[in-house]
Formats: sequence, structure tokens, C-alpha cells
Amino acid sequence: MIETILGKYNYWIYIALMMIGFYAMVAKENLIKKVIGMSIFQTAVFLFYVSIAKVKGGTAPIEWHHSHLYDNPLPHTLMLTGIVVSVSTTAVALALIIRIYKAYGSIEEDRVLVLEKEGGKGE
Amino acid sequence: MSFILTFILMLIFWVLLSGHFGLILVVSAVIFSLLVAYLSHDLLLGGVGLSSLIIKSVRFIAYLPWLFWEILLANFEVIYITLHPGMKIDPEVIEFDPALKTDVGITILANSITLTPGTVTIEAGKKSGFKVHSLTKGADLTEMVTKVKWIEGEE
Amino acid sequence: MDIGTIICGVLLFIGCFFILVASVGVLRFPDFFTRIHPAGKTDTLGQACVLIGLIFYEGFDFISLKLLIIVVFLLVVNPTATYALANAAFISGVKPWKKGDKRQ
Amino acid sequence: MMFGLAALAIVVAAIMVLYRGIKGPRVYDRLLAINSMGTKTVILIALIGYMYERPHFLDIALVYALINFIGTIAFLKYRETGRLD
Amino acid sequence: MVDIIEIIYLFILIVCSVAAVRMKDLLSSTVVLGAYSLVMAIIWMDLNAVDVAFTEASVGAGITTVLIIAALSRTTRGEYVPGIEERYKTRKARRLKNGALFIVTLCTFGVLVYGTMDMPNFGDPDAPARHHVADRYIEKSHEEVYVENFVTAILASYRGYDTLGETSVIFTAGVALMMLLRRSKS
Amino acid sequence: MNIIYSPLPFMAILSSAVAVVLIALSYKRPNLREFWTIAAGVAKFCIVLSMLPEVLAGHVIEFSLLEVAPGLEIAFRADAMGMLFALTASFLWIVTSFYSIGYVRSTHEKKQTRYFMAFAGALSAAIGVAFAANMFTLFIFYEVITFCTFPLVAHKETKEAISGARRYIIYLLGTSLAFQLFAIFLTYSLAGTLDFVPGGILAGTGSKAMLTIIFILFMAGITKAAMMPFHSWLPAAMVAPTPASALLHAVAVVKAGVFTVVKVVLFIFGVDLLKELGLGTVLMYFASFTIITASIVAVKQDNLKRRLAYSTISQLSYIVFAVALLSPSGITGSALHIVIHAFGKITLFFAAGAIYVRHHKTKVSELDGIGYAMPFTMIAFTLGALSMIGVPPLGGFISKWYMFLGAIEAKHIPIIIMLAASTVLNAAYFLPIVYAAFFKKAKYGDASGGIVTGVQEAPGMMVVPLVLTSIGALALFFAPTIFLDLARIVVASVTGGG
Amino acid sequence: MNEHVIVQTISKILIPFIQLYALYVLAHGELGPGGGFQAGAIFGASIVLYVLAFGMKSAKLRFKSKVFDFLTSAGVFIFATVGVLCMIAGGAFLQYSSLPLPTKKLASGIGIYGIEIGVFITVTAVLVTIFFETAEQDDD
Amino acid sequence: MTLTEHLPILIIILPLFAAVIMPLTGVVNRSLCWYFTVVVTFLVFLIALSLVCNVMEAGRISYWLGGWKPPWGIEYVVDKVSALVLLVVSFIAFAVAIYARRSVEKEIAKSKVPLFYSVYLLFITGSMGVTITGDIFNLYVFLEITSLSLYTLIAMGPKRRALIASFNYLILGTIAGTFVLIGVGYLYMVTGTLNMADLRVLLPELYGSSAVLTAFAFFTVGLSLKLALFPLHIWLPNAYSYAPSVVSAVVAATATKVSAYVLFRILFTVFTVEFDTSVVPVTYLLIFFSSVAIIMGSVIALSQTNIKRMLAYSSIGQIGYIVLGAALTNELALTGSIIHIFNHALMKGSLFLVVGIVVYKTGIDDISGFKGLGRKMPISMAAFTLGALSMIGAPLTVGFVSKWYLAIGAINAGMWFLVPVILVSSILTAVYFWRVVEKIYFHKADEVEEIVTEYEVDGAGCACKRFEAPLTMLIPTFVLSVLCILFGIAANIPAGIASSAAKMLLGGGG
Repeated sequence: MIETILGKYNYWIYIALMMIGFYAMVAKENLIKKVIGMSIFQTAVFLFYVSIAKVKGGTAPIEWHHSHLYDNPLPHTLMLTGIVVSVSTTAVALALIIRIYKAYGSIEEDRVLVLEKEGGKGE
Repeated sequence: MSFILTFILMLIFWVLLSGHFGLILVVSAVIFSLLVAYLSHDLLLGGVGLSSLIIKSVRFIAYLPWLFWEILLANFEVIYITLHPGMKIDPEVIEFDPALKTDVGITILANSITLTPGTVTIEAGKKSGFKVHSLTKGADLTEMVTKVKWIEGEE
Repeated sequence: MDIGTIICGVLLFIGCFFILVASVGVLRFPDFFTRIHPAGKTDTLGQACVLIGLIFYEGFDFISLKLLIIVVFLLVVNPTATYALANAAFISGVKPWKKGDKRQ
Repeated sequence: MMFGLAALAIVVAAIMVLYRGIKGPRVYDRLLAINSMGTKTVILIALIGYMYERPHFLDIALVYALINFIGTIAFLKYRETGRLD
Repeated sequence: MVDIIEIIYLFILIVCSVAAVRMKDLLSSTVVLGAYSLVMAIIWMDLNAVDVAFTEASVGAGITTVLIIAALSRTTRGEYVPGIEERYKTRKARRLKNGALFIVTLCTFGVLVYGTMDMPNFGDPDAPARHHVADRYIEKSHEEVYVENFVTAILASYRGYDTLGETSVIFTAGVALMMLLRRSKS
Repeated sequence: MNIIYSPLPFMAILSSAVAVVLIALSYKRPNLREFWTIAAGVAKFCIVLSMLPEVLAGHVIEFSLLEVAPGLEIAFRADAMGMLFALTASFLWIVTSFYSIGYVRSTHEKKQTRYFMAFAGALSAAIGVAFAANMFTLFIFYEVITFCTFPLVAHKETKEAISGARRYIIYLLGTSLAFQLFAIFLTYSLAGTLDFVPGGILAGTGSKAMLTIIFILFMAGITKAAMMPFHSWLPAAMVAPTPASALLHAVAVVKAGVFTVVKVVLFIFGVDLLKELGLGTVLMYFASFTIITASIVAVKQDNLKRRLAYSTISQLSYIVFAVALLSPSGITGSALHIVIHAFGKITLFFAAGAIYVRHHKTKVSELDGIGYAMPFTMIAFTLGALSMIGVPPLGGFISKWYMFLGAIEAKHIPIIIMLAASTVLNAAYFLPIVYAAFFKKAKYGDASGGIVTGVQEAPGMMVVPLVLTSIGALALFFAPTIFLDLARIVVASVTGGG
Repeated sequence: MNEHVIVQTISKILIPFIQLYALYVLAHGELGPGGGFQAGAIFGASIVLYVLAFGMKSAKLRFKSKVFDFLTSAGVFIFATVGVLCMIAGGAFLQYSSLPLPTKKLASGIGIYGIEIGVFITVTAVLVTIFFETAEQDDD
Repeated sequence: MTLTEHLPILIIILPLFAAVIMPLTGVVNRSLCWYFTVVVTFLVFLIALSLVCNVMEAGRISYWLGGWKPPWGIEYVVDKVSALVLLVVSFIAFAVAIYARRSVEKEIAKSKVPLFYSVYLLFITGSMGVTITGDIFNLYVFLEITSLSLYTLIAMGPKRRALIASFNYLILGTIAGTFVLIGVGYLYMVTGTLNMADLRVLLPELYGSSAVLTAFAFFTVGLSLKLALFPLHIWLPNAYSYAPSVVSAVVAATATKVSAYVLFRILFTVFTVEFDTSVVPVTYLLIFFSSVAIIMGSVIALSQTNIKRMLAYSSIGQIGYIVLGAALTNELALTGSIIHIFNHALMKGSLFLVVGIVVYKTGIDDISGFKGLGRKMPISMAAFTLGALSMIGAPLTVGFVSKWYLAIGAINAGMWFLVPVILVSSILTAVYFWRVVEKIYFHKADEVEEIVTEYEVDGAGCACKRFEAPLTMLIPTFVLSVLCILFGIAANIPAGIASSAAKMLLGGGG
């Protein structure tokens, strides 16, 4: 049991991070907070992937005359793509937030919904 | 003029960074240096003559050892202040106008002031003059101002 | 153990000491303007020391050149960042702490 | 070992700075702390490179050295004019 | 030694993320997110993921923070704090919603923990992920792709098509931004 | 029994479907439009008629159009049972067309094009039901009837019309989707086919409970047969223009319903299976209940069309009841009643329409003395009513006779009493009208202007058809050979050649 | 930000170096860490720095947003074209070894370099576009 | 290699190229964009058609990207299922592209039209990339392209509410995408491969492992979120109803279908049927949720007054059908499910296109706005009626065919109690569509006249006359709705493909 917990410490941290991000993403009213939560959420997954790649005593996956034990390069590659997706999503989300602010004058989800019902513009 | 200089500078920088000389790399080094030079030559060395550039660079390099010495000296002072349990600080804001003419001069002076412990530039500009936050009272900056002016070549 | 390693060790020690002290300063000092002193430059010096130590360890090759470039850039960039920060705070009206004020 | 100890010292320093970064009280304090952490990161990356005996990852440290302050400048501009353009 | 640094940094990571999420001032939140990114870069280094660290460095330091600040500059900085009355009015609904979401989060957490139980240990050299496909990349990429960086070899050659997808994603984001925010000149 | 492959059944359907298009295209020229209607009616009747000799000779005409999906085939088969229905429907369509033309012209209805299109569409579908070779095809046309008749019911576009139409479609579509389709699904998955086979396809395929469920679902799903719990759409649909009601109630919709019931009973389950399950008796009692109840309700109705509607409900149940007897004579009676009731009821509706057109009367209580004003109409009405009651020498007698025989064959003696009682009830709701029309004095000084002395018939376009149909009702008593033969062929096939 | 002489001066000095460094990262993706995306991000950052130091107006004079619109497309186009060229040369999509070059090593190198440049161009252009569109206030 | 062998990649690359060039085309000549889009989507459609033919002839086509053998490189797989989905997506894309011209002119700012087409094509690219790929990570990448372009397209809606709809979708879409990514990670961790076919070989040994179960759970939840299975549908109604008409149509017709397809892939290709049914009883859960979706979607649709929202909720119900068919895991039901992907695309496409026409012409998207339109726009309304009949599942329409297969499949699976679910929802569908149809034909138009003249561009605008939409909008709409009938009558063709596809999926062919 102890070994399971200690042997996978990276994974536990990733789970914790992910949950923090996930909760922020769904529960926070502020839209920018949601985006921040999203960022954390996605980074957590990257951490998970990169943790898969790690090998004890391994070295970075760039050819090197000394070592013969490399870390797994594939997850790294995948996560480069992941980061790009994350940045793109963040950018689009921010653009939407700016537009929402322009239209409603608020970036709080519940306020915006109230304003939508009332048909007015806040602040 | 500045284009060529920037190009050469960039090429040198590339070589320092790279240390590889494969065919593709060398070709791309040249192309990329040209590209950067094209894009940014007026930024790095906009409107500066070659001779004054060399003079200023030499003077700046000559200025550096003194600066490092000052930095080192004053650092110990900060360490002393920091670690002293009594926290012997008495900050003040000094305002003065060094009457520097060039941007580079102002920058050098401001950053030098910031680097030498005990003082941090909090405002610097041609019009507004300098405002310096000092940890202890009575910081003396005149020597530095003179030296920077010397670099600028205004004496 | 060659001489480079020893010098490196010494410089690393000094650098780390500087950095640690700077951090203590950041923690201890009473307000923003005083904190910026250790954070802005004691730190810088410490970092420069560490990197120069690494240069000595490495000897002279392209890697140590790169280290040198890092040092140079750090020395150029750090004070600018410090200045930018101080200026931002100053412009938006943060009052410098005077002796006898309350800690912030 | 030597690098490891140095790195640990820097980690300790980073923790102290981070405390300031989270506690505040003002946003300037936070930014100051984060900025300071940024420079520590440069060192740490370099040291980790040496610990793994693969120092040519200094490229990453160089990135931080070169562009880490952009955020600070953006912050300055935002505080000063309220806009970034 | 690296492990120790990594563990410490992992905890710092959690502290940072909690702080970033909890702060009321969005600017501070952004700043702390910057710290998060820095810490993450170190962790990537510790995990030998240099390319990822590089990306994190260039994106985290140069782009994300600035973008969020830009968004703040065009919206508003503070998180809206409702007045006492309003808060009282919506308290029940909010509690219910947050409670439900918390339970959802907890469920996900449970599933993840459950899934982690059977994973190979962290850093296990015999883990299946390390073999099968990855072996070939490490052993053959120099002969087949003539590239020293395995990550680049996979990125550009073995899975080059993924990279095309990735570029398309970025392109999409660019066009999206033009669509959403560009003002027509007329 | 030979099978002849020929597209004739499909042509019969197509003829009026083509008419739909032609009518739509000539919406600007009323005369041409109505010509198409009539022409299609005649063409259809001719086609149907041309198949008659073959069918009477005991052959079956089959045509497979296409396979929608594996197991789902649109195919047509003209057999005796379908022929019965198709002949009636196609003949009555011609008559109704004339009547309709007279009706809509004299009431100046709007959207006549839509009206005629829907009419033609409904007829196509009715023939489709008649000639369907499998349950799937039948279901399709069953639904098409629903959709085509909807515009007819909602024709007036008043609130009342629309709500009536809504009820109409909810009942018909809802039940058919919910129950009938379900039953079809279950049937298919049990039997692996949906073809109508004399003697049934479900025998020996599923458990007793399952088959019972399917049977109940079918009976609940075929709402067009207007069995008692699902009957209320029919009075609601009375908001339609009278020719539409005539068509709906005498021919297309309800007959399609009972026809489907008959098909399901005889060709999906089969006589033997139902006997074995004992479901025929259940259905029979159900139908009997409807007959009696609907008749009682009909007596109370003052609105003429509503009274006719309840009469229809009761008469339809005769058909169901007769087939549920599962005896040869019963089936014969059932088949005959489809035809005979059609003629009788359409006459009654035509008469009601004529009264409405000429005098704007809709209530039974207003009809005093109308027989003198509209002698032809009311004589025809009387003939129709007598046929409904089952008085000789009218067609209704024959079918009732066979039903009695069937009940005796099936040894359901209590049922005979029910039949007698229902006949009395029939008389009770029809005869007062006849009595009032001819023997009561018209009330002068009525708010609606009253009845003016002298003959005031409806336009000839309306009177002629209704007289024709009444003559038909009469003729069926004297010359039922064709239909009787057809019915015998049906009986022969479903009872295993017995 | 006219008064920030220091920031402007330092930016002037740094921007060319950052740009060159970005290109260096691009070129050395095969040898060390880095590649098109990182290079693009760094290059984009240099332009962001320019905007921050000298203002949007000056930046738009210098870096036309139309050019970036063009580059946004051009990058993906280059990438895909490399793939299609491989197809035309008889291989599968993105199969560099089929490129008609003397050695496979060169073919692979050129192919990889080509797509990295494509990625680089798109990433730079998009990041700059994103920043331009996000940061620019509407003055109405 | 011949051109035919390159078709699997061309079908992706072609629209991608077009999307990339589109903004530049817009600089040259804005009106060129539309022609360009139409031509490209048509070519793509042709390619899809020929792929379908090839697959039906030769079976599974595999294309190695970069020439690398599958477990090492990325593989494109065209089999019967994916070919069918490709065909659907490309056809709808083509039809909607034709339709888009006038609608886009009206709803999108002029300077953004080229960008709009670009994003539209990216969306198509992404959808088809998701469909055709045989590599789970590549799937994620293309899923994200699809999502990002979709967020943008939705945000272009004319009302400001579109922005919130888009943002909410972005949040949930990102969660979904990341869940898929986690699933990919767990599978990769325990097997070391990303290729679907390879995974299928490697996974059975590991079925007991909790990591595999977790991966499966994340895939299922993430994809359910993407395809808006009932409790996770919250993003869909707003997204559909506030998006521009063109987008509503194309999204409703393709986006969720593609997600459903991916779910099939995960359920049947990556994992095996035995896993779905015996190791984890996920099929029962899916059956439950999809049944709830079928009923709830219809019930909620019943109470809607906005026509787009009504259609959106109806989509939720229809998605329930698709998932239900898959969850029953027998051949007939799966056939129904696959064919419903095809059919629903046709029906919903045509319905949304008609709504788009109405919005284009009158500016009203409320059900009451349909009053009396039967006379004014006979052709569009005929199309709407045909679509509605299909949705109800009247026989001889495509709707009936899918329901037939689903119902028979359900009975064959011994779950005949699902048949009432299908039928009840049919009735509910009938009720809420009939409401509209009745308004179209049997109600008098009230006060539409003023708005009509306001929107009447051609100047011929006498309100009592017809004001049918322009031909570019009318033709695709009508063609789609006629196809609803055509394939309802001649259902043998799609049913044949679908049933052999279902056989293949269940039989384990990759």
C-alpha cells in the first residue's frame, strides 16, 4: 500500500491538480477564472503524460554518446501538440470573454445570465 | 550600414549559440541573420555611426569593471542590512536630473543604479529626471553619473 | 578534483548564499520598495555567481559561451524588469515605506 | 552533488519567495516574487542540466533569460495605461 | 537529488494552483499562474522532458501571461463580489450547485485514483509504454530519420501528420481570433 | 390458386396519385381540376374492374414494387378481400366526386385545390390498403390515409376545425405509432415476415402471452376501426365538409380500419390460432359492447352528422364482430357488410350534406317536414336508413343474415340476442328522422327561415349521386352475387379450403 | 509609453537577439530541444515585446497585420505542400525519403526543416495576430 | 502510388488547403470564396463517394502517413463505417455550402465572410479527420480542430447570447477533449501503442486492469459529452439555437454524428464487444441513458417555442437513438444506429435549412412565425413537412427505416420494453412537429406582412404573394428533404452498407 502510494507520487499530484483545475473550470463564476482553471486542468494532463515517459535512470531523449537508457520520447511529442491545443483554446476562450464583456459589461457567468434575462447591459 | 553591422553581429551570436557547422545550418545561419537584420536593423543600431559606436563600446567595457566592483561592495551592505536583526533601514526617495542626452545613457545609468544595491531607479526619463529609491539615507550617485556621461562622450 | 571544480564550488556557494539572503530579504523587508532591493539585485549577483561558477566547471567551450550569454542577458534584463516593477508601483501610487511606518 | 546542494538551496529560496508571492499583500509584491522566481528558474534549469550531465539544455535557460520579463513589461503597461496597445 | 527537487516542486505546484484559483484579484491570479508555469517548466526539466520544458518556457513566459493581461485590459480586473443581500439570496442555489459539482469532481477523482492503482510505478523501466512503439523510435530514428532529437524525429517524421494537425489547430485559433475580434474597417 | 404477376393493382393506386399531381398543377382552372378528379376515378374503377374476372376465377394478382430494406417490401396483391374493398371504394369515389363538386361549389369553400388533392390522395391510400400484400405496405397506406385526410378535417380552418383535426390526428397517428407499429415490430421479429398469408403467419412462433399481447396491440392500434375506447376521433372529425365525412365514414378511413382488422385477424393470426387462443371471443364481446353502447349514444344525438357518426361506430363494430366469430358465415357477413354499409352510410351522409347545403340544417330536431321539400333526398335517406337497420329488401339484410348464421355456426347464442337488440336500437335512431321528415309538419316561423313549401332540392350534382347510392343499397339485396362470390373466396382461403 | 526610455532601449537591444535566438531554435530542432513551435512562440514574443515597448500604432506600421494574415496561411500551406510534394514524388503523404534528393539523409533533413519552417511561420503569425486582436482596444 | 491510393489523405488535405487559401482568396475577391467552397466541398464529396465504392469492393483501406508502418506511424483507415460517415459529412458539407451563400451574406459581416468559409472548411476537415483516422491521438488532434472551429462558428451567431453559448460549449468541449486525452494516455500507458488496430490486439490481456477500465470510462464520458448524451447535453440547445443558420444546419447534421462515430470506434474497434457487455456493463448504462435521452429530448422539445431550440432538443432525442443502437450490441440495432447517423443528418439538415430560410426571409425563429407560410413558401414548407414526417418516423421516410432496425434490434436483444420508448418518443415527436406543420398550413399569418416587406430585398414584396427563398438556398434544402423520402423508399442501399458495416464492427474487423 505504502509502496503504491510512494511509487506513483507523480500520478497522485497530477490527479490533485486536475481536480483543482476541473473544479475551478466548472464551479467558478468568473469566466477568466474558468480559463485559468482550464489551463491548470490541461497542464495536469500533460504532467500525467510526461510522467509516463519517465524512466528511472533515464536521460533526456536526445541522442547522446554516454547513455543508453533514454526516456520515452513519444509522450513528450504528444504533449507538444497538447500544449499547442491548450494555448489555442485559451486564446479563443479569451477572445470570447472579451466579446462577452463588450456585449454584457460583465464577465461573471451568473451576472451575465441575469443581464440576458433583463435584456440590459451591466455596469 | 547598420544593416551590415547587425548582420555581422547576428552571425556572431549565431555561431556562439550554435557551435555546429553543417551545410544546412550555415546556409540558414546566413539567411536568418539577413532576415533579422532586415527586420530589426534600425532597432539595434538605429542611426549610430560606426566610429562612435566603437568608442562607446570600448568606454562601456572599460566602465564595467568599476561597476562590478561597486556591485560587489554594495551587495555586502545589503546582506548586512538584511540579516541584521534590527532591520536598520531608513528608505528615502532621491530626485535628481543627471542631464543625460541619449537614451542609451539613461538606460545605462538607470540599470547601473538598480544593480548597485541600496538604490533602485523608480523613474527615469529625459524630462522627468531620475527618482531613485534608496535603502539608506545618503546614497551618493555622482561618481556613477560622471562615468556614464563619459561613456556618452559628453565631457 | 581540478581547480575549475573547486572554483566552481566556491562560486556556487557564494551565489547560493546571495540568493538565499535575497529571499530572506524579500520575506523580511517591510514594504514593496524595500523588498525590491534584494529581489532585484542581490539575486542577480547570486545568479551571476552561480552561472560563472558553472563556466569555470565547464572550461572553455561553446557551452560555457552560452552560459556567458545567459549571464549577460540576465544582467541586462533583470534591472530592467526591476525598474519596470518599481515604476509600475510608483506610478499607481504605492507610497514608499518610511521609517516608523507599519509593515505592509 | 555539488550542483544538487546548490539546486536545493535555490529551491529553498524559491519557496521563501513564493510565500511572498502568494501572501502579497499587493499585486506588486506578487509580481516581484514571481519575477524573482523566474530568474531562479534560469539557474535551476542550468543546474539540473548539469546534474543530469547534459548541459546543452541551457537553451531553455536562455529562453527564460530572454523573454521572462515580457510579462513584467506587460504588467507595467497595464498598470500605467490600463491597456496593452 | 533531482527527485527531491521534483517532489518539492510538485507540492509548490499544488500550492500555486490553489492560490491561482482562489485569489479574488484576477491580476494576481494571472501572476500566480505565471509562477505555476515556471514551476511546471522545472518539473519538465526534472522529468527529462526538455522539449516540453522548452515549449512551456516560450509559451508560459512569453504568451499566456501577456494574453490574459491583455484580456483583463479589455474587460475588468476584479472578480465580481456580490453584495451581502444578493449573496444571501443566491446562497442556497449556489451551495447546491457547488455541492453537486463537488460531488462530480469527487467522482472523477475516485475514478482516477482507482485507475492509478494498476498503473506501472512511476519511472518503471519495464513499463509497457516504454517499449513496443517507443523502442523503435529510440533505436531506429537515427538511421531512419537522421535526427538526434528523438522528439523531433517523432514530431516531424513518424508522427509528422499530427504536427500538421497541430499547425491546423493553431491556424484555426488564428482565424478564430480574426473572426471574433477584428473590427471591420468600413 | 394461381398467382398472376401484373402491375394492375399498383396502377389502380397510381391513377389517383397521378391525379393529385395533376390537380395541384391545374389549381388555376377549376374545371380542368375537377375533370382530373373524375377521370382518375373512372380510370381507377376501370382498372379495378378489369382485375375482377381474374379474382373471381380464384386467382391472385401480385405485384412487388420495391424492397425498402431487407424484409420490408412494398408489394401489392389483389385478392378477393381486397377486391371487395377496392371495388366499393373506387366506385363510391366517382360518385363522391360528383357530389363533392356540387357541394364545394354551392358552399363556396376555400382552398378547393387542396381539398381535391387530399381527396385523391386518400383514395389512393385506401386502394393501397385494399391491395397491400403485407402488413408493412398496409401500414404505410394506413398512415397515408391519416395524413391525407387531415387537411379535409381541418378544411374550414376555424378553431373548432383545427382542434377537431388535432384530436383526429393525435388519436389516429398516436395509437397507430404506439400500438400498431409495436405490434408490427413484434410480429416481424417473431415471424420474420409480414406477408399476409391466408391462415396466418404467427402460428407456432411465440408464447401464448406474447401472441395475446400482439393481438391486443393490433386491436388497440387500429383506431380507424373506431372500437369503443378509441372511438372519439370519429365524432370529432365531423367538422369536416360533408363529402369528406361521407368518404371518411363510409369508405376510406373507417373501412380501411376495419379492413385492417379483418386482415390482421384472418391473415396475420389466422382463424385457427385465434380459436386456439380464444381471442376471437374476446374481440367479439368487445365489438358487441361497442355496437350497443354506440347505438345508445347515437339515439341521444341531436346533430345529424354526429348521430350518423355514432351509427358508424356501431356499424363498424358489426364488421369486427362478424369476423371475430371466426366462422365461415360470419366472415362472409363481415366482408359483405363492408360493402353494404358503405353504400348505405354514404347515402345518409350525402343526404345530410344536401340538407345542409340547401337549408343549412344540421340538427335532427329541425328536420320536421323536410321530406316534402327534398323528396328525392329524403327517400334516398330512408332507403339508406332501412338498409342500415337491416330491413329487407335492402342490402343490410343480407349481411345481417350472414351474421346471424355465423353466430349460430359459432354457437354463440347470447350474441344473437345482442344482434336483435342492436337492430332495434338502429331502428330507434333512424326511424324518428324518417318519421319527422315525412310525417311531421314543418314548423313555420322558425328562426332560420323555416321550410318553404314546395320542392327545394339541392343541386343536381348532389342529388344524382345520392340517389345512385341509394339505388345501389337497394340493388345489393337483389344482386349480391359478385360480392358474395368474393366473400366466399375469402372464406375458402382463410379456412383452409373448407 | 513615451517616457519609458529604459524599456524601449532594452527592447531595442533585445529584440534582434530574441528573434535570432528564435531562428536558432528553429534550425537546431533536430539537434537539441526546440523546433518550429517553440521558435514561433519566441519570435512572436519578440514582436509582443515590441508592441509593449513602442505601442500598437508603431508596431502596426512596422509589422503589417495583412502580412501576418498572409503568413498565417502560408505556414500551413508550406507544411502541407511539403507533404504533397512527397506524394507527387511517389511516396506517401509526408514520406520525405521519396523526395528526389541525392541522399535519404538530405531528403529527410530538408523535409523536416521544411515543415518546421511551416510550423514556425504559422505559429509566429498566429500568436502575433492573437496578441494584436486581443490587446487592441476599440476606441469608440 | 496512384491517385486512387492517395484518396484517403486527399479527402483531408483538399479542404485543409482550401481553408488555408480562403483568407487570401478573400483579399482578392470576396465573392470568389463561395464558389471556391462549393467546388472544394463537391470534390470532397466525390472523393468520399469513390472511397465508399472502393471500400465496398475491396474492403478496408489503410493509408500509412509518412510511409511509416502503422504502430510506428499514423494510419488512416477507411472501412465501411468510416466511409459512410465520410460520405454523410461531405454531402452535408456540400449541400450546406451551396446553401450558405445568401444566408452568410446576411448573417455575417462582409469582411468576415472569407474567414467564415475558412473556418467552415476547417470544421469539415476536422470532422473528416476524426472519422478517417486509425490512431487515437490523431483523433484527439482532429477533434480539437473540429471543436475550435465550432466554437468560433457558433459565436458568430447574430444574437449576443451566442457568445455565452459558445463559451459554455468551449468549457465543456475542452473538458470532453481532455477526458479523451486522458483516456488515450491511460491506454498508451498500459499498452505502449496509439494505433487502434494494435490496441485491439494488445488490450484483451489487460481487461482486468483498472487503468484500462478508467481509460474506457474517460473515453465514454468525454465522448458522451461531445455527442450530448442526455445528462451531458446542456451545451447543445443553446449552441444550436444561437448559431448562424448555416452553422446550426451543418453542426446538427454532422458534429454529433461524428462524435457518435468515434464512440462506436472506441466501443467496437478499440475495445471488443465482450468487453463492453461482460467486463464492464457499460452497455446497460448507455441503454439507460439513451432511453432517458430519447424520452427527455422529446418531452423538453415539446415545451419549446423557439423552433431552433425545439430542433435542438429533438436532436438530443435522436442522438439517444444512435447511442441506443450501439449499446444494444446486436447487428440489427447497430445497423439501425449507423443508418440513423446517415438519416438523421439528412432530416435534421433539411429541417435546419428550412428554418434558416425562414429566418432569412422573415427574421423570426419562433414557432409562431411559421403561421401561414405554407402558402407563401410552398416549396420550403413542403421540405419542412417531409423532414418532419421523417423525424416522426412515418413509413417510407428515412426515419422509419432507422426506427425499424432499432426496434427489431431491441426485440432481438430481448429488450422489447425499449420499443415503447422508441414509439412514445415518435408520438411526442409527432406532436411537436405537427404543431408546426399545422401552423404552416392551417393558420393564418398574423402581422408577418410588415416584417416581410422589411426583409423583402427583391422589392417584389407583396406580403400576400409568395416569397420563396433564393434558389441557392432552396435547392439544397429541397434535395435533402427529397432524399429523406428517397432513401426511405430505397433504403436498401444505405441499409446494405450499414448492415455490412455493423457486421464488421461487431465482428471485430478494424
